[in-house]
Amino acid sequence: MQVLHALIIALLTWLVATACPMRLRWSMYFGAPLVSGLINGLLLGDLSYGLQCGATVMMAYIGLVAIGGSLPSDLSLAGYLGVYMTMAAHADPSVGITIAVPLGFLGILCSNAKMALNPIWVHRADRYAAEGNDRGVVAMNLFASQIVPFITYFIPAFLCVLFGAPFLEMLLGVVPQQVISILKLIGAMVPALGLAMLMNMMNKRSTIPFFLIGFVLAAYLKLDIIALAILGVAYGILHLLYTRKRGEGNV
Amino acid sequence: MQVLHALIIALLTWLVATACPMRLRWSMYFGAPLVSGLINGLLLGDLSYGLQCGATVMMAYIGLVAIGGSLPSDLSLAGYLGVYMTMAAHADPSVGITIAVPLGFLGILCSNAKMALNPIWVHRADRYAAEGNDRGVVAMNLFASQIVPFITYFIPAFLCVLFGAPFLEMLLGVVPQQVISILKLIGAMVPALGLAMLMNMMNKRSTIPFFLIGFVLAAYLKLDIIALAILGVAYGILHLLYTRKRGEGNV
Amino acid sequence: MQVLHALIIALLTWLVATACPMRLRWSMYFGAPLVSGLINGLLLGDLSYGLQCGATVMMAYIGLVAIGGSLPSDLSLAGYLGVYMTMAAHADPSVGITIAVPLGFLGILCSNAKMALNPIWVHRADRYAAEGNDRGVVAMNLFASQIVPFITYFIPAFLCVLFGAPFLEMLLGVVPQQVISILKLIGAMVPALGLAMLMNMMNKRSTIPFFLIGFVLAAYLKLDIIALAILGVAYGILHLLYTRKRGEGNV
Amino acid sequence: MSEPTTAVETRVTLDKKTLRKSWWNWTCWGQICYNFERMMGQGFCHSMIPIFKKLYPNDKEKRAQGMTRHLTYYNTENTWGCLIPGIVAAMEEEKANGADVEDEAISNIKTALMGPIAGVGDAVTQGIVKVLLLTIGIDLAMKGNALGPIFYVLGFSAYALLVGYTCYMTGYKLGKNAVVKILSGGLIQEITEGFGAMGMMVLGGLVATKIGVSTPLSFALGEKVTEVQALLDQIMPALLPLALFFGVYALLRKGITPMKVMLLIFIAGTVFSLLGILA
Amino acid sequence: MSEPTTAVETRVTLDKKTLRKSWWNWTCWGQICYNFERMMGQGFCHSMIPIFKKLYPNDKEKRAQGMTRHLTYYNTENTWGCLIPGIVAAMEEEKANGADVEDEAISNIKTALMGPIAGVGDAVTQGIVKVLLLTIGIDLAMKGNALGPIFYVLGFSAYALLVGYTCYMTGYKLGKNAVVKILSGGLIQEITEGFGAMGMMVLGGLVATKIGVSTPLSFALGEKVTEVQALLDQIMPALLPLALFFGVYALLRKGITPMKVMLLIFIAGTVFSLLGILA
Amino acid sequence: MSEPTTAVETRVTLDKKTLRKSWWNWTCWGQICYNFERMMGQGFCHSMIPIFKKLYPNDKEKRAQGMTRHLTYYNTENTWGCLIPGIVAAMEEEKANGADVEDEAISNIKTALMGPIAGVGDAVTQGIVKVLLLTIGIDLAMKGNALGPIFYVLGFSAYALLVGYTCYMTGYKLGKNAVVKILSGGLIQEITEGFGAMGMMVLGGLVATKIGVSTPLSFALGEKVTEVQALLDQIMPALLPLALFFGVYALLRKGITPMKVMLLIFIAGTVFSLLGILA
Ligand SMILES: OC[C@H]1O[C@H](O)[C@@H](O)[C@@H](O)[C@@H]1O
Ligand SMILES: OC[C@H]1O[C@H](O)[C@@H](O)[C@@H](O)[C@@H]1O
Ligand SMILES: OC[C@H]1O[C@H](O)[C@@H](O)[C@@H](O)[C@@H]1O
Repeated sequence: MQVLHALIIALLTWLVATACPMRLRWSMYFGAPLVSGLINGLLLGDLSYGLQCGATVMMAYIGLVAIGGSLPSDLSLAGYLGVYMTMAAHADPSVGITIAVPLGFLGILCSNAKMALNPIWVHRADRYAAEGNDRGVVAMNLFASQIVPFITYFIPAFLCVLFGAPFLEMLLGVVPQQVISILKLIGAMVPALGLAMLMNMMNKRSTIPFFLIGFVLAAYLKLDIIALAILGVAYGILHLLYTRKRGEGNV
Repeated sequence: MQVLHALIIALLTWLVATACPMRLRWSMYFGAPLVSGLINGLLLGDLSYGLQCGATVMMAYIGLVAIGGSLPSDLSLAGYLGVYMTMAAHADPSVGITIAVPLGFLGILCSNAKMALNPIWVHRADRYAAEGNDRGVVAMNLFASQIVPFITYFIPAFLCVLFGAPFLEMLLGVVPQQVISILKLIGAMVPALGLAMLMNMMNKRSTIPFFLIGFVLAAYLKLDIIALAILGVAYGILHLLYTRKRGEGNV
Repeated sequence: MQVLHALIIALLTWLVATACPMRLRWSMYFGAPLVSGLINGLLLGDLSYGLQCGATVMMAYIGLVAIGGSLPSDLSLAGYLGVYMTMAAHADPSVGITIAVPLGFLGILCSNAKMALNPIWVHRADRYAAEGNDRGVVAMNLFASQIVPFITYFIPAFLCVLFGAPFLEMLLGVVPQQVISILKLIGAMVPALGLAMLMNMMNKRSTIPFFLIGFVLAAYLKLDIIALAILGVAYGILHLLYTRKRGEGNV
Repeated sequence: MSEPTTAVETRVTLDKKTLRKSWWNWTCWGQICYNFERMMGQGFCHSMIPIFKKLYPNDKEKRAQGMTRHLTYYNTENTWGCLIPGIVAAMEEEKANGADVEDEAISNIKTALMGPIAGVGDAVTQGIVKVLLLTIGIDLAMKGNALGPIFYVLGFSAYALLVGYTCYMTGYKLGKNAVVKILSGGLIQEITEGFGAMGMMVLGGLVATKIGVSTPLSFALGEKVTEVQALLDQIMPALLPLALFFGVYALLRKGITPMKVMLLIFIAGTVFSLLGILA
Repeated sequence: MSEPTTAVETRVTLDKKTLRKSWWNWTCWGQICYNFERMMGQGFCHSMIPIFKKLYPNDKEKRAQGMTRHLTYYNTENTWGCLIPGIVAAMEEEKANGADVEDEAISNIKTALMGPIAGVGDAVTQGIVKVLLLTIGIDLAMKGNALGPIFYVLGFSAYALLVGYTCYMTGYKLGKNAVVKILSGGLIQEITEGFGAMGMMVLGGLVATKIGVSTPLSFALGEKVTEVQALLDQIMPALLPLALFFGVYALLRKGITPMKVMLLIFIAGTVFSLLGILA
Repeated sequence: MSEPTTAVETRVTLDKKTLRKSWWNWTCWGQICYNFERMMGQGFCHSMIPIFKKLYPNDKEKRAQGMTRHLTYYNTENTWGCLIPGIVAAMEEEKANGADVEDEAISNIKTALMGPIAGVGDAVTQGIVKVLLLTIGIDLAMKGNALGPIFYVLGFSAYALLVGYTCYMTGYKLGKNAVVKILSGGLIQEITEGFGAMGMMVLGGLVATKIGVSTPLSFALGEKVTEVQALLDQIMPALLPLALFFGVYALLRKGITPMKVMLLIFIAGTVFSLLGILA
């Protein structure tokens, strides 16, 4: 029974982190703790407790954004494994965050390992493509890509669930508090990379002023994303109108 | 004496609501409670009490706007009749609002009856115009247009003043509290029509972005109309400058 | 010894107010109380007390801007003489402001006397220039220009330090409180001249809208100068982009 | 132009008196027969009657055509809106004197200008001037000073008369000088763009503040009660007013008449109020 | 064009089924081999494979060229980003049918659009839709309602599928109709300008709020303790995040790979954390 | 151009030393004879003297003309303003070498640039750099650290010297390369538009915050006391400063000299202070 549970959680952690169809993955990923609360609640036979735990941990991540592939924290580990560990310890839902958050930071390592090693398969795919071997390309994309994540996500999650709190404590014990602080700082810094990559990709110099306007509106006047998006639509249309070539006539 | 008073108030209510010259009407309308305080104060021989009542009720309506012909509340009834009824009851000025406000909401019915029935005279005017009969057109505009408002404004106001609080109570008694709540909600919804008609009339697609900007500035940053008007002038000039045809040269 | 001290302070007051190289002058001027705290601290042998006094008075002037030659308050007198008088009286640093501020207002008179009388030398320079006499032009610029300031800055500062508090009191006694209030008001009004001169110099009508935008952002939304400068860069670039001639192509 | 002699003979010019009469009609009776179908259309026509009497003293047919031309849908702010009858007067004068001013051009001007000018005018007249004058008037009245209401009524009237008269006459001059420009579209284009931007900005602000709809709904599961309005506010302030506004706007765009929309609002208001969904 | 008869004979059109397969590949496997070197490049290539099979059923060489063409660096938001493979599919179709579509034009479109669409898409998908759905989901779950997570997962999936599918097909149509326009640069220009402005605006806001770096430094001289972070906040809110952002951006501009920048962040994070300079 | 051989013979180029001397004169003595009539005009002339000595070593007449040319009204921010004498130096060099640089062109450049650069420069130098350095300096001094004032003076001087020198030399290069462009108006136009927009924005902010005028008036009728300033604030924050600003601006526009305006301010300040109307 415990093995089955371990299998389910480990599979979810791994699949949602990297393997399952992108679209499903996204909802299951950005809402990982919430979903985990439901699933673990069902598996452990205490649905209401599960939902509580899941919702509570979820709140800490409601504003998380993954931009340009930069994760400030790994939600899959934090969600699926974190919420399970909380419930296994019969801890108060509010304690869930203290368990999930360090796991999320450790997850940054797993995610980056994948991002760093996957180019191996890309280079193979280059070769297959040159040969016109589309099956090879697909195989690299779908299967080879899962080797690293399986090791970094599935295995630890499986062992944690199987051997329970002692194993997790051992795992976290190996990792001193200082490392968690470091990973937390890295998690706070990492979005800068994603955002900078995005900026780098928007290579029109003429739109840089809007970056400054958005920054001031958010930093000084505390406008949120919805307000910025509305203003963005407005300014975007005007920008288009003002920079479009005269010849085409006015709207 | 009471008849005279009833006549004066009923006339004012009616004339200011629809009949008297537009320019005078506007000041007498938007400031109805204030003006009513003065007049009723003089008629009832307690000027200071009248001014108090008028000013107090006025404050509730200081931000009222009538846009695209949409009235959130009828100020003529609320002001001229409402303030009178308050004073007749020797009520505290602060009570005035509780009397005036439901009258204002009932007034929405009077105003809309006029708006709905007046097309009758417009169609007659069409006929007279086609015949080149300008007197006919003028007659429709000036006199025919007053038939409905006379019935909906003059008569109830006259009776209310003449028969006093009991009559008003009867009138309001006929109308259950629920109806007042409904009319209050309608009064809150109605400006949407006026504003939408205005938007519909400003048929340049190129200025829609400014709507969004204005909305965000008012809804999120709580800028008031004066600030928006200043920014509007600024953005308006820039918009003109940026969209004007090149050939004409820069300012 | 006291004479030496008087000489140093009076020289500083005068030189920083008008005579010494502009660049040095600027730092010594805008930071006058701070610098004065250091120098008087050293001269009077109580460095820490001096720094306290200087820093405390400085805080009152941290936002002072001198634009278009308009001084809301004369920092040289307020700083060099003001801080000295405070320390000579062994007063609490917080008292320093009450001594410095009226001196600063009186200084408006000294500064304006210079501004008003210097044209004498400019007209002489006109003549020398017409004759090709560059030494004459330089002499007017460097030396003649110092006659008035020497009288209005050096002499009173020297006497105040030499004869101490009684003299200052006499000086301020001659000037009734009312005059200080008047000068304070003038000091508050004078920046309007500098700003208006600036506006007058930026004589492009097409940029006036930005004035309105800046005003609303600062007056209503309390944005500070840094935020305005960032937005200014953004809007400035966009303005350039939108008004530049089409022919030159887009950025 | 090519035959100046004959042209001069027959040229009719609008004199100050006629213009004043036209303005006066507008400023007094422009909105007296206000209605859902044509709004101020009849009032506009009324203001043009003195113009036509002057331009076509002996031509009933032309007068009839003119009146019919101006009985169409029209609505704008009353004060600043005086600009429009002023411009139109000039155009009618040109037309009467043989210039090639098509009916469509005249109606285009009215349609193009009435919206933006209403936007700007409402903001200034109702949003600023009225509020300022009322603030002072209330302040005085509160202190028992009878000058409060008097000051307000006189002040507001003075504003309306002065601005209105000036706008009418300015409009007329503009129309006279620029009739060619106007016809070519340049000026209307500019005015509607500039005024339009300003009007729209203010309109956005009015939508955010002057539609007072909110929901009293709340739901409780267990002990915790959640106010739906609070949830909505978290998403966006003034979300319901914005939604209502765009709903009504969509109806108008679809060609539903204002009259019918008003009816719908009455029905919806009744239903939602009874169901306790809106307040 | 000059030889329509032969052209018609050999013309291959992408049918709905092929397009759906391509979209499906993208929407399922676009990010599965995500990596620092090419990001979603391999996924993009995967999504083009059905297209090439259809266009060049018997020409392995062309298929090989096509796949290689799309194994390049690519990254965008997944939902709204479906627009791009849609447009590219149309361009590949034209190319296969002999139109003069250079490899560069295709790659230009991808490069031009991926940035702005990511900016806009991230803002809408992660910043707005996700947050709204989560808010409701959490609210329900908190009250013990199992529909909370289910509602969230279904809602978000529905959003992603609907928007994604629509964008892909819209992109394809756009590409078909406007292929000439696109090639001439007009449309890309407009889309990147407009979307770019919006994306940049949101990006500025994200920099201000989503980079959570601050300094725990403080210094005490005498009794008074000064927090350095408070000093920085006085200068400008979010100063450190802005500085970090521009630092990283400068590195990328210099051509340092994202992989190396990530490494640098790990090193810098470790050092600054241990020294107690940042937190 | 047509006779290069002779031209080469007589060509005078400004060497680094001369440019440095000119910059130094400006940066030291530009504002020493500051006055209401010409502001920094005499200082500007002083900075040009080394240039003329170099360009016209033997032509007193030309030197006289040059000096007279630069004794006109001039005022700008001192640091970033170094750009202008740099540009002018390049133009004078061209003129001395026979290029067709009219006196007017030179004076136009000065007039066009001095305003916008003052706006931007004042914001950066006095609004940002000075405040930042002072904040740190005060902080240190408060704690008894003598480095506070020293740090401030050195820091600010370094800023002024570095930025000023760079701007002068950049201006010179710009002038050399772009003299044709500048003369044709394109570049000045652009710079003044861009800088102008930024400067105006900051100017608006300064008007709202740096003119400290308010009214102490209040009136009591009965028991309630109303502060007039509170009423004004309700209408608009910073209303009096704005009114004062536009009043002064109107006077300047009418051609009243700054000197006279200053006198008026003294008189008005005295009167309003005594009457208790302003404070
Ligand atoms: O920023 C664009 C895009 O980058 C990566 O692909 C991921 O982080 C996505 O979540 C994001 O939408
Ligand atoms: O909105 C324009 C205009 O519409 C109607 O005519 C009335 O409500 C006026 O008060 C308003 O100015
Ligand atoms: O405003 C430009 C400039 O004007 C004057 O020269 C002085 O007040 C300077 O401080 C200021 O930089």
